[in-house]
Amino acid sequence: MTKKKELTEVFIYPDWCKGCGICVAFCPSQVLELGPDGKARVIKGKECVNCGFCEYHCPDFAIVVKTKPLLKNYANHAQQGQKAQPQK
Amino acid sequence: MAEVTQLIHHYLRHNKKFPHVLCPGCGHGIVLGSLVRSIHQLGLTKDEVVLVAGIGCSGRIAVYTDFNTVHTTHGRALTFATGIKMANPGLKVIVIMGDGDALSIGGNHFIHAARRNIGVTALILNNNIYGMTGGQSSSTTPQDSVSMTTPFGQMEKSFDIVELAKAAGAHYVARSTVLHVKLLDRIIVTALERPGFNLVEALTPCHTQFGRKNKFKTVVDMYKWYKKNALPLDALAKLPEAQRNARVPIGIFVQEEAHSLEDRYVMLRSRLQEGAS
Amino acid sequence: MPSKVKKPNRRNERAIFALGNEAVVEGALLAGCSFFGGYPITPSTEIAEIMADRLPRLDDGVFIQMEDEIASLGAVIGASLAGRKAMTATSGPGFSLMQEHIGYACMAEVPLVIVNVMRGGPSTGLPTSPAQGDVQQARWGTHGDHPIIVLSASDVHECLEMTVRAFNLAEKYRSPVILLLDEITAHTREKITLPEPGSFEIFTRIKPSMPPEWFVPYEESMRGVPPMPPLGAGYRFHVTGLTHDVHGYPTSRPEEVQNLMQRLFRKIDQFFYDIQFVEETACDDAEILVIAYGCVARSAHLAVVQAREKGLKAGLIKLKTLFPFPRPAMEKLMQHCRVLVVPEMNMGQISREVKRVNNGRAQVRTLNRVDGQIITPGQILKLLQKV
Amino acid sequence: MKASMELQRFELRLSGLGGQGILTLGKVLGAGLAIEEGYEVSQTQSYGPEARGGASRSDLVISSHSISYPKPEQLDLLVAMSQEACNLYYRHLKPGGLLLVDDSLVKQTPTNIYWGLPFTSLAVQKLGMPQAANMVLLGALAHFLPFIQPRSMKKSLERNLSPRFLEGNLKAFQLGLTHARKKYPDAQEQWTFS
Repeated sequence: MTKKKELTEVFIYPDWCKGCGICVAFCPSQVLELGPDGKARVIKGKECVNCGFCEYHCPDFAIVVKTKPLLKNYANHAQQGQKAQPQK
Repeated sequence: MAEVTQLIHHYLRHNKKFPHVLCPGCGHGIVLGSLVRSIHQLGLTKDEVVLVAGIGCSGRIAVYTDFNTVHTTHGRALTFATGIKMANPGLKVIVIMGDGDALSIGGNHFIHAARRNIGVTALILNNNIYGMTGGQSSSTTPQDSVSMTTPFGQMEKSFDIVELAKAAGAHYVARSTVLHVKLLDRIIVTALERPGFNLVEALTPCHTQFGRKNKFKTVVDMYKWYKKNALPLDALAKLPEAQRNARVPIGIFVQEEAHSLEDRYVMLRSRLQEGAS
Repeated sequence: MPSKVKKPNRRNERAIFALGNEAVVEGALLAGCSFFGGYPITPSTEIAEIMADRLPRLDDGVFIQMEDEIASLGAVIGASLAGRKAMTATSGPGFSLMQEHIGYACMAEVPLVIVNVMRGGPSTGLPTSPAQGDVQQARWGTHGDHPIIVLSASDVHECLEMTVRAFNLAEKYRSPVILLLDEITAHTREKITLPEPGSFEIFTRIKPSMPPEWFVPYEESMRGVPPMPPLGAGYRFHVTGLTHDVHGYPTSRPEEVQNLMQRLFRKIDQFFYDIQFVEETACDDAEILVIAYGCVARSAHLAVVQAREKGLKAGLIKLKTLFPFPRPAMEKLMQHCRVLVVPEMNMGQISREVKRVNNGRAQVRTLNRVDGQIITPGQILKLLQKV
Repeated sequence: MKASMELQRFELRLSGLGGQGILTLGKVLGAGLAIEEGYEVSQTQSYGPEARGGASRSDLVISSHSISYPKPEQLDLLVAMSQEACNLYYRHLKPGGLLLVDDSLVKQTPTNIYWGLPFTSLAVQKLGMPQAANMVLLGALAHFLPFIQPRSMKKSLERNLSPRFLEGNLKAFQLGLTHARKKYPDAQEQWTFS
């Protein structure tokens, strides 16, 4: 598993997120936070070390950590995710 | 990572509404993810997997997965699974139960399934409480902790599922928490690979019904508690003995080989047919 | 010296001298039963014992002794879901324990056969004495509204015959079928002739005949009985005891719940004429009709024969189907009679149904005995003479 | 050789103590009559605690026609292998019904009209097997009952009992048959069939 930054991007399906905060609390790089709508959102995407903790531990299958080569396949999802969850 | 969640999505029922019914932070979803990853890792087809669930929060899990799923009566999931496995040993039968389900109302079936070594993998999601009915004490509610039916603290001792399974003769007994998800994946994979009765206990937090009443401010605090207190067996062995009691050992406790009941049955059948011819 | 006549019949290779319980096993095996899950309890135990010896000798037969009756029926449901014709056998207290799973089998439409050899009750009661106290329990024992098929047998041959029928009905209607025996019927040894395989109907559940993607597990249909695939055959669906929609997923939407419940009833009610088995003796001109089932029907038969000898216009209706109560058949036979006599070894369980169907037309006399002894022909005859 | 005869409803009770093999006897006798001789037979027995010590009994209703009521109402023949059973069931005999006792065990009969043979002591003295008393009795019954052919009963023994004990059982059977023939040569003349 790579630990290099900037090779991954974290996506969240807000519809499925229940805002439990596990991902926020345990992310080693503080990539995520709970937004004003109570759902997780990405704040420091570039800090992601691709440890996968958030994805494995999301009880609602709402987080996807995508490595760059795969990103193209997820363009649509990414757009949707950004619409609902604008990054700052 | 993305391929992981993508594959989980592949195993979910696309015509079911998500998110699932479980509370925010409930560890049951993590176990479900772990189970799906394990099934995928072993290359099992959706058709050969039968997921049998009991009643309670854990019982609601099966319906979301695109396997053969059977949602049974309270506490009796193992009996259904026994019938299914004996009727068709080619199926991979996995039983998901809660702690109240498996050990209180279903305690009898649990010890006998372990004793007869029927080829099913029993996954007990232990959240120390009856979640679905609103937080009453179960047989694994720790002594002195508060629940709706033990407002002054639980007076009874609680079951240690691992010890119980060992005593009942289970040949594979393992425990993890939902925080230690890599370990959970590993022990579920091993359990699914093995013949006979395999027990996996997954400690999963229930903040809504248990944590709130027992000094956990948020569900995250419960995960932090696991992080602090759940220790792999080898790490636990290094601790001074005085400190061990407060910790929860995780890992593989028993791993032995033995013929499963359905295998023995096949042997009996061929013996009888040889005798007849 | 006695008169010398020819032998009644020649030795038949397919004739056996069997207990009622043995005949149940023979019937089940003839019907294609290949799974038995049970727990020993007097007076049904011989069924489990004989199954334990016979099933492992078959290519696919499975016998398993479970830890209690709840587990037994659970395993039977599991086996049936996996595609087997499956059964269990029990008596009073065990039957009580099975009630929850009977409801499950009704709701999830799982075909299976439960043989209940009735003994004296309530509670531990009279383990080795006959009674007929579980009739209404068989009908209404599990909670909630539900349809169910309850059969009964009165002699050893009928034990075989009705077990085959029980399997056929279970498979045809995707329903649990309960066969009520009593201690006397189960523990009487008589000669029966095993029918040649192929000489009688064996029905096996219908499987889906479309590709899996198009399969709707609980689809509405004219027949009301959806096809049933075994687990693992490619038709993945959800089985649950919750009220469910046509796809098998839990639902509490009123119209879906109503549809499900109505279909469950309809699938059995609309095939009434396929399910009701009654046997009539001397009913044509009868003014007094005895309505009996189980071992009591045999006493009643002798009583009716004796009553006829004394010039009484008596007849007998033997019920082999108890539920759905064979109303159409009964109404036809009861048209011209003056008195209905219902002897039973309980405080009046089938007589309720008789009174309901009779609807005040004829006088209904009950004869109840709950002391663990069979109602004798003499008792019935006395009552027949009185009315 | 006796020929098969028409029977209306012949009621027979075998009674004694648990452990005497009464139930096995009932099964072998019933199977012989039903399968080998072709009669209709309804055999019922007392179960439960009674089957494990204490009183034990096996009832047979035998007929050429189908049997409605499976239990005996008035006995044609009572076989008593214990004093207790003899006392208890004698009143169930119909008028003119006959009594057969093991007179090594039943010391007091309620009537002077009875057949008595020492089945148990015969089994002990001649065979050294007290548990074979029931087969000695079966041999005797093959003589007393005019509708039983010894050959059918032997066949029934072969079919229904373990081959390990067959030789001993056949010996016991023959013993009973011989003794019954010797002591009551005209027993069959005493029957009146209704």
